[in-house]
Amino acid sequence: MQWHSIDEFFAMGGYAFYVWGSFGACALLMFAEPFLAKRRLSEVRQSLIRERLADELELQQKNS
Amino acid sequence: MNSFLATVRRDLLLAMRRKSEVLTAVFFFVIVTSLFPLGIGPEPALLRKIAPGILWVAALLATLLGLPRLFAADHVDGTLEQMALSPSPLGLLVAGKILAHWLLCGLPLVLLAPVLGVQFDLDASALGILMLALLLGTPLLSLIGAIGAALTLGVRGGGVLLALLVLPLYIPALIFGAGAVEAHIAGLGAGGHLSLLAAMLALAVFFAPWATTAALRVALE
Amino acid sequence: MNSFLATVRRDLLLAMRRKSEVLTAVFFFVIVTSLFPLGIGPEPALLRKIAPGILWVAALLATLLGLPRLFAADHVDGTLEQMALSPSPLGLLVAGKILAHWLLCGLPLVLLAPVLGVQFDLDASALGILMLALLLGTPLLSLIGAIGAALTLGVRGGGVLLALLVLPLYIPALIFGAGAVEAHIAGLGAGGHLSLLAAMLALAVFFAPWATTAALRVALE
Amino acid sequence: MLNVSDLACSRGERRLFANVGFSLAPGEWLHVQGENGAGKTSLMRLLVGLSPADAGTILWRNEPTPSAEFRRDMIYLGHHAAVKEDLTPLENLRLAAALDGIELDEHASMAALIRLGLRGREELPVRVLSAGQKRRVLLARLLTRPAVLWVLDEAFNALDVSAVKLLGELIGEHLAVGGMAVLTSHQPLPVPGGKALML
Amino acid sequence: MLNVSDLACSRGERRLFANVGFSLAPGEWLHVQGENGAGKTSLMRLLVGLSPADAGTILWRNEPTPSAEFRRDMIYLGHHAAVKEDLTPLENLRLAAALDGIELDEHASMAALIRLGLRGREELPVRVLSAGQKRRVLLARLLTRPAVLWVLDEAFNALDVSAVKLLGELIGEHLAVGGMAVLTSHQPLPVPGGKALML
Amino acid sequence: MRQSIIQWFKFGSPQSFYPLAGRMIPWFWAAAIAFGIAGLWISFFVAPTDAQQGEGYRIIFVHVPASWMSMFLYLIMAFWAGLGLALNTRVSGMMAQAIAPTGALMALLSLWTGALWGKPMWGAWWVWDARLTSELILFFLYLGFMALQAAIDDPRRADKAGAILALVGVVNIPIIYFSVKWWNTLHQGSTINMNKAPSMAHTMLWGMLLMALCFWMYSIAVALTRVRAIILERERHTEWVKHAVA
Ligand code: HEM
Ligand SMILES: Nc1ncnc2c1ncn2[C@@H]1O[C@H](COP(=O)(O)OP(=O)(O)OP(=O)(O)O)[C@@H](O)[C@H]1O
Ligand SMILES: Nc1ncnc2c1ncn2[C@@H]1O[C@H](COP(=O)(O)OP(=O)(O)OP(=O)(O)O)[C@@H](O)[C@H]1O
Ligand SMILES: [Mg+2]
Ligand SMILES: [Mg+2]
Repeated sequence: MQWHSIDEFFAMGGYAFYVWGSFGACALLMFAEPFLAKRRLSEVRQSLIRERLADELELQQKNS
Repeated sequence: MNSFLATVRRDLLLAMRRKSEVLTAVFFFVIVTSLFPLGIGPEPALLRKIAPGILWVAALLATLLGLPRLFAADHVDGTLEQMALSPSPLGLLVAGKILAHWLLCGLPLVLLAPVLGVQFDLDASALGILMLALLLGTPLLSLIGAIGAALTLGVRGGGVLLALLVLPLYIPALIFGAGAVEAHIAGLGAGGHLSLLAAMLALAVFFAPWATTAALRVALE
Repeated sequence: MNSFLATVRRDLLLAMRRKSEVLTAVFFFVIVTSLFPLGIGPEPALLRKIAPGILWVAALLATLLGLPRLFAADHVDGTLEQMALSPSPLGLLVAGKILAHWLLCGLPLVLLAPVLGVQFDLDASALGILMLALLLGTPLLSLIGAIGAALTLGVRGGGVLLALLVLPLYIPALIFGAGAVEAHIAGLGAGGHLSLLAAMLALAVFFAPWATTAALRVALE
Repeated sequence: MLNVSDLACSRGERRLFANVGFSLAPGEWLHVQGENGAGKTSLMRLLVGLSPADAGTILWRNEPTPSAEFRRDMIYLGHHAAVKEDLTPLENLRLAAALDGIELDEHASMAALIRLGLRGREELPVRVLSAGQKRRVLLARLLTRPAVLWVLDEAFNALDVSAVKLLGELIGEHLAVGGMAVLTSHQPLPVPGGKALML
Repeated sequence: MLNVSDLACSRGERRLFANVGFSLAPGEWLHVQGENGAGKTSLMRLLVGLSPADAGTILWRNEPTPSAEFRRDMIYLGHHAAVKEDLTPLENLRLAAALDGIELDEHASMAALIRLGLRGREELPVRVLSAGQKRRVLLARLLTRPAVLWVLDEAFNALDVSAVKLLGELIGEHLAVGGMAVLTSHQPLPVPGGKALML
Repeated sequence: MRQSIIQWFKFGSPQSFYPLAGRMIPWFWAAAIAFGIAGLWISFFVAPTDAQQGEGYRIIFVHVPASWMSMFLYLIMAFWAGLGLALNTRVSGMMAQAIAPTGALMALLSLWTGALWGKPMWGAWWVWDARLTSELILFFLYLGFMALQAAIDDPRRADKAGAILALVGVVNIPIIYFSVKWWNTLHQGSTINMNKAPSMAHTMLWGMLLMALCFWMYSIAVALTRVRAIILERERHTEWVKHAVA
């Protein structure tokens, strides 16, 4: 362990901007991407569920 | 005025429908500016020197590339005929199309230029001048280009003939546009160049839509 | 084989009918190479240094400009359908079209390059290498371009999307092509670059017509 | 209202027609006839002002065309599809109206499309429609753009039997309220009456 | 010779047709009928091999299509003009033949054009021809390209009365010598006999 | 023989792949997180400071995995695309389409972290060196692939066209990989600073490998999530989808 304090850790020996810029961008994008993918999945699911509901309603109206 | 805005909206909608179109004009700009360092070699001092010229030529070519489509699609499918026969004045519709073209092809270049300029190691004040010059220059390119597009409409050999007609007319814009940045870097002040650009733009705003309309009527005959 | 030659003849005839077309590809090349001195300034030493890169980029853009028309006209008027249904193999017809494209867009550039090179103050042996590199490189550009043209056929956003697809693939040709001349000027010998270009060309001659044909069949579906 | 006299037109060295004259009053329509290449399309383009005539005059409400009033009063549908392949029929209709400076609400455009049998296709891009459906999208403009004079060049092409009948009815209704029409077609037209002009 | 069975085709989410089957023997022809958007053009494109079918088989001389033999035996003329606007009718005809690998002399191509009533237009660029004349240039290929199976999509569009009659005669002659044809049209066809397929 | 291959790919039908993917995703997430924690621990707390580059070199722990993945994912994408073209299996095209955005993201991260590394080390955000340029080309190839697919609305056609492009673009991969060998450039070759104490080389290597595994598992997890969405979008009118989404 080469860090003596938390400040020193964040300072990264003067390269804070570059190191945290890199890791930060990775963290940010790799957090956002799965989020977007999941949202896409749930959007399709939602619209499919809505469609099924509409189908059922139509069926009920026909029967009654 | 209503039909002017309707035209702008229509052309933007059409472009959005072809999702990729908007982005790709920008990508072309990026790719072309990146081609030159590849062909010329990576020496930074050399690159910094030719940066304004390259960015301007790339902007010019990016505008040029989209020009043939400015009226062609509407011509082929007969919409242009309908526009010429529409109760709204054709000039207004044409002006709308030109504005839409600038919004799609010109404005993104202005916004993107500083990012690319950084790649070539230009400093902040030079980037500012570059953006200003492009802001005055790209509408000029769209306006002049529209005349060329209308003149070559339906003419055999379209795209290339268009380039032949329009490029010479673009040269003043290129010289003053790139010149503004170079003058600034050389410490001479860019004011003169920029005001010449502005004057040309004012002239073009008046005459280009009129000339374009006339050319379109000829093409439709 | 007969229908291969017939395609070449047909495309040349069509181009001749649009007289301006052949000349204008060349004019575009000339104008673009002349734009740079205008944008960059007239310093001879600087110009000599960037000459190979600029000539190659201009050749590349000139080729690119003609690409959308490679199959588009035949697609719109239904001739391409007829070709796909013709008793002659489509691959042969496609190869014929690519050859015709090179004869119209590539060969003139090769022949013209030394004239423009002289403007940039290149010496005779460098001009020779430049021509040789272009002779190997321009067919490569036509072959790769044909794939892109076929892929974007009838697709929304055509021309610009085409540029996005094709330009990245052109970059190796650009690097080795311009590199050959630069290496020669630097006294390093252009052999390595040229043989890499030749290898890429050989590869493309085999695969590009095949890929183009496949892409065309997809476009027609 | 529409008075045409002494019209002449030549293409290349070929004189297509000369001394063509006719006039239309409200409720009347003209059937321009002639074999392929006789000059029907050329005549229509002269009429609406897309190309200049060699000789002759065209008067609309006693004023020479093309006047702004004429453009407002007239609608021309030609050989071309004049629809944007990337847009849906609904968008096509509304944008065409917007360019003409007309406000068109969703309801009216929907009604026009349904009248033309495009139910269920309102949201597809025109590109994927069949040949006849594309023509129908174009023809829907007859319902959404108020015009006195309809100039229709081979409007019955590519339409199926029921669509031909429908277009006939539309023209009939238009004439009944004092409209006028100039039509070409190689098929017999399902519209009664009408003057004939043989080229 | 031509055996089609169980053909199915869908576009987007719409099933256009399924279980379509028919067969043609020499001298027979098929009239594909259906309203606008029924799927006639789609069927023809499946048939000639331009787009893949969802299901079903197409046999030509008992072999699955598209085979090289089928391509040689078949000619398809669609909605498109498929002529080069910059070339003359004569050049169009000869170049089309050359692409198909057929030698066509001046005499034969001239004869075909004259038969189709294009006398005097052989040397004009197709661009200036009228709509019907363009179609005639395309149809001339029926005379210059020997084929057993003619697949014609709305070939009667834009033709005037005499041209419709002429095309009817051509098809009749073709059938008489053992040819086959698949046709679509919204008008009654001037060809006697024929099977009908309703989509 | 051919029959049995086709049989095998029946398992690759969307219908059976959709639930399978759903079951696999959590495992890949778990693996990604585990490798990620271990990798980050080594990157920041085990690996010692570099003698020449100070702490700045720690960018290597994201830069190299992102660069590797950007190339590797392209190969995988091209593989699936080619498979779809050859055997006409439906899932292949969907896989290719699902991988592309993740690949583009990796290429972007490689460029971004490389630029952030270049500024302190080389004094420039960007130089026109062969490896950097070819990585940029790779990024554009991904974008081209996505743009082409977005521009064609018939999914079957989009798959085929995309596949042809992906296969043509494969030639770029060896160029990126060997660019350092073929040209004398600024960018590091395959062995940097590894000639320190063996233990340090080891910890660095381990850190890089663990982070690469993390990126890899992450890519699979995201691609599978996306492919599930794509399957539903494309098959929304089949019976099984209606049952699957209850
Ligand atoms: C935008 C700029 C950069 C790009 C696009 C880039 C791209 C790449 C690529 C594609 C690789 C993987 C290739 C392979 O493993 O053989 C790689 C690896 C590597 N890069 Fe970069 N790089 C950039 C900047 C830098 C900088 C500034 C440094 C350090 C000063 C650096 C150091 C490394 C190292 C050490 C490796 C690992 C090589 C190995 O061990 O295989 N890169 N880079
Ligand atoms: N440059 C030219 N030289 C000679 N003839 C020409 C020239 N341009 C056009 N034509 C002829 O002019 C006529 C134009 O006809 P137009 O298109 O008006 O015919 P149409 O009556 O609409 O025919 P269709 O029923 O086929 O639509 C054609 O016969 C064409 O051959
Ligand atoms: N993506 C899609 N989604 C839904 N429907 C579609 C899609 N693509 C095409 N269609 C429909 O498929 C049909 C295609 O018809 P086709 O062109 O084969 O008709 P046709 O019988 O030749 O008609 P016409 O007589 O008008 O030429 C049209 O009804 C069209 O609306
Ligand atoms: Mg006509
Ligand atoms: Mg049809």
